[in-house]
Amino acid sequence: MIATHYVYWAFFALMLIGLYVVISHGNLLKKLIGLSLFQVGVFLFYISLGKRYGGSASIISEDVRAYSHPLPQVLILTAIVVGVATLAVGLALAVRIFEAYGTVEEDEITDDDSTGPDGADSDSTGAKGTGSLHKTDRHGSGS
Amino acid sequence: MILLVVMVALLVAMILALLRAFLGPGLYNRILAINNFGTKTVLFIAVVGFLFGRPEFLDIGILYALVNFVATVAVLRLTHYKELLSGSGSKGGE
Amino acid sequence: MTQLPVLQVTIPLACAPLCVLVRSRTAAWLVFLAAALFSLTCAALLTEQVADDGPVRYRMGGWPVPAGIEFVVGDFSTPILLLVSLSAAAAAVYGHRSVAAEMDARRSTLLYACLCLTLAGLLGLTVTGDVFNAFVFLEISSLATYTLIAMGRRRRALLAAFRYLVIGSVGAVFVLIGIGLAYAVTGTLNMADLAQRLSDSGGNRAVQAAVVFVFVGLAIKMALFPLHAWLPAAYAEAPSVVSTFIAAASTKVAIYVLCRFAFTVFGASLVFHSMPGDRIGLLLAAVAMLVASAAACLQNDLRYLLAWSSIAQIGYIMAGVALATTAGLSAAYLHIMAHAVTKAALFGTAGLLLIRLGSVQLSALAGIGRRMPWTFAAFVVAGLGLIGVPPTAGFVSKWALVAALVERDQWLVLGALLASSLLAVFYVGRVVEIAWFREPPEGAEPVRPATSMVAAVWFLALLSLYFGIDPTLPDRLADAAASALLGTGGG
Amino acid sequence: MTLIVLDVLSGILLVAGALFLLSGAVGLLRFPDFYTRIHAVGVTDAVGAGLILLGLLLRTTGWETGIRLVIILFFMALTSPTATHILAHAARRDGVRVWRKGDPRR
Amino acid sequence: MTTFVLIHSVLLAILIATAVAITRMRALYGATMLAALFSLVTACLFVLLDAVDVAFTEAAVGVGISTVLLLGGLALTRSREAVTPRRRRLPGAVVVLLTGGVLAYAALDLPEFGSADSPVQRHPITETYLHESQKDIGIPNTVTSVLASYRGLDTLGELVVVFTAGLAVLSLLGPLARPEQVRPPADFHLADYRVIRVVTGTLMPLILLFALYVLFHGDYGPGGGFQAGVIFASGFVLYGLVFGLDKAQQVVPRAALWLLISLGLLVYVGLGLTTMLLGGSFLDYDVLDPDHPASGQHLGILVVETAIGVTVASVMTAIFFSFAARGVSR
Repeated sequence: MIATHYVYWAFFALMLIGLYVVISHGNLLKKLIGLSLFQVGVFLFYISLGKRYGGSASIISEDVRAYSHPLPQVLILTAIVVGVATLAVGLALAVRIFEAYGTVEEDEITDDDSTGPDGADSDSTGAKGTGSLHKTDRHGSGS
Repeated sequence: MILLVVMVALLVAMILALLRAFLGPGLYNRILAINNFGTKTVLFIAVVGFLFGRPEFLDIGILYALVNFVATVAVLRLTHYKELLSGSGSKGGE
Repeated sequence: MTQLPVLQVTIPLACAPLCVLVRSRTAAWLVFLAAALFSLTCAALLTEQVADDGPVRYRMGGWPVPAGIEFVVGDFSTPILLLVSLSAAAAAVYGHRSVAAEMDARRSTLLYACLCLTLAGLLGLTVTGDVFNAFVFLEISSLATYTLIAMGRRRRALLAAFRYLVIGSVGAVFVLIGIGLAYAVTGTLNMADLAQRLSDSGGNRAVQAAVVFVFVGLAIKMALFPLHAWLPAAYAEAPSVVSTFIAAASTKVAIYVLCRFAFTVFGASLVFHSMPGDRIGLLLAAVAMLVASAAACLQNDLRYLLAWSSIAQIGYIMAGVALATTAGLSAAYLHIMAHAVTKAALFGTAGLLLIRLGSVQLSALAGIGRRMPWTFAAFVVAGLGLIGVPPTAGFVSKWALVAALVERDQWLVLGALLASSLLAVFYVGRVVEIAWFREPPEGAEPVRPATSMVAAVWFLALLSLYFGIDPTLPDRLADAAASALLGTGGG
Repeated sequence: MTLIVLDVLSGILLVAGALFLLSGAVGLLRFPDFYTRIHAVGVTDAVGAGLILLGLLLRTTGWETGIRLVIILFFMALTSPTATHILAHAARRDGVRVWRKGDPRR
Repeated sequence: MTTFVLIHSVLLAILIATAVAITRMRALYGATMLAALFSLVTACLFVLLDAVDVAFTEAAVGVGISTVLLLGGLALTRSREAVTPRRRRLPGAVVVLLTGGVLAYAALDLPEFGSADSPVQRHPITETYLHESQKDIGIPNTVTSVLASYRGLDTLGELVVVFTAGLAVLSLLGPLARPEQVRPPADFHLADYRVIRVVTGTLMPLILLFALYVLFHGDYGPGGGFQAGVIFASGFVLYGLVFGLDKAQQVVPRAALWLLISLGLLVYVGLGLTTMLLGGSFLDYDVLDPDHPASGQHLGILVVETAIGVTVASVMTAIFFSFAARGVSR
């Protein structure tokens, strides 16, 4: 069991490590790093489904007898792209959150939100929000 | 057989570089370890191709040689710009 | 005509880059409106076609299935197509003035582009017949939704979007793991092919795990209790037009995908008989109804209140699905449609109030019913629909749900449903009381909201009334959908 | 005959390259500070990688593989010393201290 | 096979050790470095598992773009993580235990790794993809045929995801700062080093050339539009890093980026609609050349790959510029 499945166990361990970071760590950037670890575990799992002992990369050539399966590779190419897209959006959000709250620690942000003016009324932070809007507007109007 | 020996040497060298990356200390030692690991990766890809009889995928090796450089430049540039902005001249990021 | 399924998805998709290129707010809005109306037309034509000739299958690139990807439009997907397109169209009418009031021109074009992408993603998710392709569409709609939520006015919108991004991505990866496990056991990704190959693998533990992963992932996406944590802030902080649209469409599509996986991929016998899908589903549904309705009573912000009530409504729908009977599924479909229309109207009204008042804290709403009578009347009509008072669509669907629960002797769930409805009377009543029976602040003038926005809200509210008085159309759609899901599948 | 010579020659190059790499890696781990480590790695890596790639070059059959190896060799020769150079430079600018005899290892 | 298992196990051990180290490292620059290392190991594994195209992408994405983006994000936020409080650990541990339990349960019935008669290998589509594709499409790299033709819709979806990410970052971080608004370069400038200027100057054309090669060689070897796009973008990233943002933006003006981001996607969808007008179904490249379906497929795949390359390159460049400009304008 272990001998034939050691690969899967390793990938599962990887996914779980990533998942733990996503849930338990409070730093938003660390969460994103954890998310990538989680995803990479899944990617490797898929790729290992297509692997065949003695097989070779699925680029057809005359002197090769057996090929590994191309389909999981195609799926994972797509998934990698989705992963990096998510990472980019998450990072951009984290940067904006840092600008708005001055921190990227989830606990501190939550504290700030419950004690800050935002909880009661949107005015003060609304002004802040519009401030950044104006800034982007200035950049954007010329584009 | 010789290729296998080279492969084992590469893996050992990778593990040593990995330990350095874990131990640090500081950013620079880590960058150095990663840069070194990148070289090993290029060689790994080249050797694995020969080992399993399909050496024609060396394009990946070329790409790694390039990307490794871009990453190193990026690390130096972006970590600096942080220090310039915050004004704290920390010693190697730790 | 044969090309309809693909046009349904690709035209809204192609509209997104157009929105970016046109650079003017009005032009981008027109593009989005055109996309929504086009997809509504497509959906209507497809509904007719499916009702007449049975399921439509479309093979991408002409490749034979399962080597290629196919789109399948059956009775089970047409109600969702109609619903998504309709809410997009309503959001488009509503959005023009709402967006103009809430953000600058350049970001507006991006907002419309993202709305097009969300629309296309949700439609694609509905029609696809390939599990991995479903994952891709799921990610398109999710990523666009995160962006839309982050465009909200307050800084909390950023946090809400980030949380949703992290939780939603974990959910998507769970779905991906589930698909991977099923793929490992069958070697295929096509839904029909999967169903066929899985039919005799009831005892396979990898398949059972696949069911668990897909369902947990989708439960996150549809905010089923206790995986709902992302939803309240996400709906409440998003720009009004966005919450109007996604509150109507996005969780509903996730439930639809869950049904599709449960009934036409894994098979009802595996999910609801070999595995305790029915008991767990009913339990979570009952808890969701109670907890979320109670939480809604405690909210002081109208939009948070509505968002919590959405979580309770997901519980109603889930109860219908978990019964896995024709009556239950039919009730679930009815409630999907009824609640989508109702909740879109409510969020639309909340957006109108927000623009005029700058805040939708309940305390700020005092006397607003007298200052904005037309707007608030729509809120009351939709609110009655939320409670389930006749003659609204909400009543019809809840009645069907009650009947389905009684049929299977689920008295506890029925009790939860009634208790939750009582709580709904309380939280809707509280808003109405504040808005109509409290004195408006000194010197408050009557306010005139934008006509197009009120028109959109009233359209939705009247639709809810119409379906309450004459439920033939939704009944027909829901019955056909339920029997298609429970029948041979056809997926 | 030439085949055997090539084979032996490539074997020697590969083994020598592997030895260089190993010694560099040991240096990376064991040397006391950043500058000594970058010295160990910078020198051995370039030589080791070069030797291994040359060794592989002698084993190639098709020209396509050969040309790729040459390109890798070229890129490595270009980027690797540059990276080492700017790294050491940046470290010195940044005030990473040089290790003297008797200092604790870092 | 023993060789394979040996290398494979060592790499897996390295991978898991790295993952653990990443979770424990609170200095986020260090964690990012380790994440790059993690990605290098992953790529080695992909090569070992015969997924050369994936390794190619991982190289470009994991080591290149992800690292640069993470560093960009870190430069704009805080680089040290707070200690994870004890109360946060429990929920993670519970979820991990539950998930791990289900995964372990699943593993009991998973097919044997690497076996030639697992369901994946036995399914008839294996035959379709590996052999019939040679007749129908005629491209040696089956990954490219599956990607661009059999599952062309997935790839369209992938491109849409990239496009959405581009819109998201641009809407969040604002369109790119104008060159004249950029502050004068700070005292530390990599361009001050003559060596790096010269090397970058030499490398730039080679990188762009290599990107083109990857784009057009994707039919025969690993590579394709996405990888080419990312390589192209990393060329610009390198240029921007060394010579400064303003110079880089002179090379690639913002208006052009907006156009290119949308253009690739429009071309892809447009190709699909064209095939429909010509009487085929969506993305049925056969109809592009009715007499020789295989050459129609070639043409279609080429257009698709180019479209992907254009959008990906411009989105990635725009994302990088957004992050960098945010830092400079602050």
